[in-house]
Amino acid sequence: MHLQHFLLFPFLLGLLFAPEIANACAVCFSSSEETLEAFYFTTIFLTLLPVVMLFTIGYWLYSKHRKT
Amino acid sequence: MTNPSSQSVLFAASEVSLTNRPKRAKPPVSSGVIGMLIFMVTEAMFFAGLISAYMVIRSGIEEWPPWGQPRLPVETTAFNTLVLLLSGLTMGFSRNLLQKQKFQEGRRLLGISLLLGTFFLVAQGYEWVQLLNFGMTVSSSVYGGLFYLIIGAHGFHVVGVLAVLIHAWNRLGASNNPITAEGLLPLQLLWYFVVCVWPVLYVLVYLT
Amino acid sequence: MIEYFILSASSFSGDIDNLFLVITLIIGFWFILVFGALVYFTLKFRRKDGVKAEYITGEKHSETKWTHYPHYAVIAMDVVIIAANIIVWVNIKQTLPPKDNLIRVIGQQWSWSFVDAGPDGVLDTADDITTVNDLHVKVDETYHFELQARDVIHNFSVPVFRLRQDALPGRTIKGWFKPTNTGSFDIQCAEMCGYGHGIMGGAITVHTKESYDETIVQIKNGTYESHYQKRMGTKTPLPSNTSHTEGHNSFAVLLASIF
Amino acid sequence: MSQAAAAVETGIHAEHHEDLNFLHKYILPLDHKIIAMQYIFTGMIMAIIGGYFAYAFRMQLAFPGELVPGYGLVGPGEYNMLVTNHGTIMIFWVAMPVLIAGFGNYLIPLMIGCDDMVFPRINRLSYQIFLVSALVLILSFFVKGGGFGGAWTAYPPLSSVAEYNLTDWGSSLWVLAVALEFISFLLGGINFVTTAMNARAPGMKMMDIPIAVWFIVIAVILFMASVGPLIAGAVMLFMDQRIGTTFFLPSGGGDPLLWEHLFWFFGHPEVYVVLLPTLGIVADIITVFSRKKLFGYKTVLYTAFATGGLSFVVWAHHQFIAGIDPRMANIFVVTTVLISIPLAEMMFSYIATLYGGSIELKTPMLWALSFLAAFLIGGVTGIYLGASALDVYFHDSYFVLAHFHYTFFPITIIGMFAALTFWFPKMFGRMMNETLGKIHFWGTFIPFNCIFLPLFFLGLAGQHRRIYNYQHFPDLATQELQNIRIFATVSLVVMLLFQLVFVYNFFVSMFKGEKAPDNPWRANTLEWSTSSPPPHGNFKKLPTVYRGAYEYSTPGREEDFWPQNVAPE
Repeated sequence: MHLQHFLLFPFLLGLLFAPEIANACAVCFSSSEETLEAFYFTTIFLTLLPVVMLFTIGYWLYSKHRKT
Repeated sequence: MTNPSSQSVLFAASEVSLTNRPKRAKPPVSSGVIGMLIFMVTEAMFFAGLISAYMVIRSGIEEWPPWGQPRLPVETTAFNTLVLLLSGLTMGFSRNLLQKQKFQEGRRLLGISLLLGTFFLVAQGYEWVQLLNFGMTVSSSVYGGLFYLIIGAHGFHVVGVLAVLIHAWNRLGASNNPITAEGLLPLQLLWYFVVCVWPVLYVLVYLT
Repeated sequence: MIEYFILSASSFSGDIDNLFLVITLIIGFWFILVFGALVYFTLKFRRKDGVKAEYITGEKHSETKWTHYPHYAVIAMDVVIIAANIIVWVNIKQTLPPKDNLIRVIGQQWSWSFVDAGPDGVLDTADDITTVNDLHVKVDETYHFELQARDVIHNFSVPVFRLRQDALPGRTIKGWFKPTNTGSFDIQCAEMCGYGHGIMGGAITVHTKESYDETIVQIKNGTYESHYQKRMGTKTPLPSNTSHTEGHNSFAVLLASIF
Repeated sequence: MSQAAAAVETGIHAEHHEDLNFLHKYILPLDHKIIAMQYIFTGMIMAIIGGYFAYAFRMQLAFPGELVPGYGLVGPGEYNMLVTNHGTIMIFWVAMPVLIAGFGNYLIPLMIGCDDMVFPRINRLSYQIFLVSALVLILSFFVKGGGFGGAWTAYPPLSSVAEYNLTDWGSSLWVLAVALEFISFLLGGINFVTTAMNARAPGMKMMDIPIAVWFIVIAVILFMASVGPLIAGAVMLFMDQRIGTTFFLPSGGGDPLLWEHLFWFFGHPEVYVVLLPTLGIVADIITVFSRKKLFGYKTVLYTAFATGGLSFVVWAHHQFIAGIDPRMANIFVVTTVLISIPLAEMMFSYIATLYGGSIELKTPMLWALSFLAAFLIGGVTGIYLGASALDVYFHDSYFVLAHFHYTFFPITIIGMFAALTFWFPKMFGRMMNETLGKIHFWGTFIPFNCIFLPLFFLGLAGQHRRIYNYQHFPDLATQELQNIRIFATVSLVVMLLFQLVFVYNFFVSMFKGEKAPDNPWRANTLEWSTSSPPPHGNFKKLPTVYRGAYEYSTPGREEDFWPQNVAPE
């Protein structure tokens, strides 16, 4: 797994920020900057929320089970 | 390997009296709580979906609230928010008392928090009536639609949880087969959820 | 590999075909390996009387390597695929080469409208040329398009260009293409858009400079014959059922007659 | 649900193992096995409807404009309605109820050794809501304007505005049916998770749970965590349709992209929701019939966790060309391609399980192996579509269609047949006919490949989906491509005809088959330790578990299996 993180990370960084124009982008040009940000935010929010919740509950149950 | 109990074709007909019920160790977390937790994940995602919808639609509109639409009553709802939070608090105290076997006091405190919840509901309903009088309806603008959708979804949860809790409140005092503190916990969890979601919605819909 | 099935006629279609080839080689290797192992094990380890199966837990280190080494190999191949893909993707969707011409593509239920900005390169001026279901472009020139939809979501799709892009109502989406082969090709709507989704076609004709000018003159003086109609006429298409109006023999009627 | 939750804590549900009349036994049951049968039979009836729809529109594609025998004329609107509802039915009313609700209900209590689900009343309610949702969906075909025809993804504004979709009530009932169906599975899902957590037989540790139970539980958790946004979206869509809001209508300030986000946030995990149960069932079947311990139990389990976790972060790959930010698409390419890693490792484990085994090719094993083979094709072609640049060409083409049929057909149909043939003796106390089972297997598997392999080539040739007649696209209206379409359709008809063999085998075996012993396959898991079929309450004496579920061919033992509940000497 370490190898893979090591290789992918620069990739991600480079691709996220390097290209100046994103042309086939519905949310970039014909609507406001705020819409773009809202889409970014909600995407990240919806993506991470269940993972965080399930991990928390899973860890809590696991620790409860270990105690008994 | 023969099987005496399978007389019926479709499903076994013989009924076995389970005198030897499972002697399992008591699970560390009760089934009700686990079930409620997983249900609350779904509920949280439901509200996350509504919040996302609100943010995306909101970001696409320059003037908020749109022209000709009333502003929302921030102050009265702030008071209402406090009432709801208080009811969450009394709910917590009532659980403490119930766990210490003080059923009468616990039941009374639970009743108080239910009254506070009902007050919240009635106040919200009054606010809706006023907003409707000002001409803000579901279809008057996407602003009205979002308001009634999100606040209505929360109100719907409040109604549902209140109804179940009132039933449980009755059962607490019942002479036969009364509900226990452990049995009440999942319902209380759902109430905490409803209480905790409200400030988020309040900040989102009323303040920003 | 795609080019054996359909012409490759734009500047980036070759990239997509090559990407397809790269991925095919990589996953073809895995597919043959894994499928071969599946078939071989199934045939080799058939049940024989008196022979007991081996007891392998798959949890010792000497055994887990049999899944771990392929696993690392998969990761390495994945990195290759991701890298190759992103190079092509950035070229197609994230960069915008300088334009020679500008067009506007509008999808509506159930036809395409095309507005060519004309010589001045500005839309909504007097020299715009508007056509319906017929797009005329010049070969080897870069076209920028502004994609719009009037009512529902459509998808502007030109298979020979390897180009597909959703058109969203209320928004304008920019993109580009550069035709490299002359000829007349299909335009499709590749997103479900309602009752007439199946008839929402069009024709894109890639011209040489001369025939383009000729066509524009024809469009302007009204003697123009739609290439889309012509294409539909010359090919011997499948038997049609558009002449029938909707369902006098429909499902609901059929079932209603049963009950 | 909360009342029943409270009831369990107070011990109310202890008294339900009595003699019951027909109504309470089969119509309003609390027994998880009967509820499972209800789900499975309802799912199979819906599968017949879905298959009938597929037959109708495939015939239209092969012979456009001609009357389809047994259906009539397929017009453009009806074609849309058929493809839309074929997709909806097959995913929501066949794959979900049969694999998760049906086999989940049947297997979880039996495999973990308890007498019933933790919340039997919720379980019953869940099926009842499911039945209502199925009826609402069927009703939507018969209202004015016909059934909904805006594709199973239901992108607005097409799905939200009656003037655009021309099926006013059809689309509303469709949304309503889908939402009801979700609520039904929510209730069922609560049961599955709590039962597996809290009702395991004494001695059964986490790592002794059969993979099938684990995977169904993981699938349910995925479902529960992803369905919320879509329920929110469905409510909004319904409001748009019926009370005039404009959440998804750009002219009213709404945003059609929003629905795509909410829908695909659920839509992609949904793929893994239906995939995981079948993978679990297949794991159990291949270990039994190769008499081998599952290769790397923990590895398989962890890869399932990884798949589940990753499935939340790949959903935007359905929208690569839908107008999301192309820079964001790159991130989703990475996550999408990464999800191949745990699945590949799981596949390696399954195939390694076969190594050194003593493989008996009984019908369930044939289904399980064919699942692995077919799903392999579906899996590797998914890599193409995870690559955004290729999605530019393949989006909404027959390549996509062939790909997801190569995943969903093995998952749903092959997985269903594998599970049915494997657990049939336990369910009905009779054995199925082996010869007929094999005829049915080959008569399904070969035509299945003949249907969908050619569609990959149609996709490569640029054919796009949901078109009732390709005459408007001259590049696609050639005789060569038409021959491929005809070939696929003929294969479909052949496959559907072979299903009659199954129906015959199923019902004849159910009533007249050879009596099944308790443990006909000599398997280890707990459900085989009780009688066939199990009585109400499942076990006469509650089992105690001493070991994991996959102790086959353990060295130093006479027999090549070692049931979980047999005490060590």
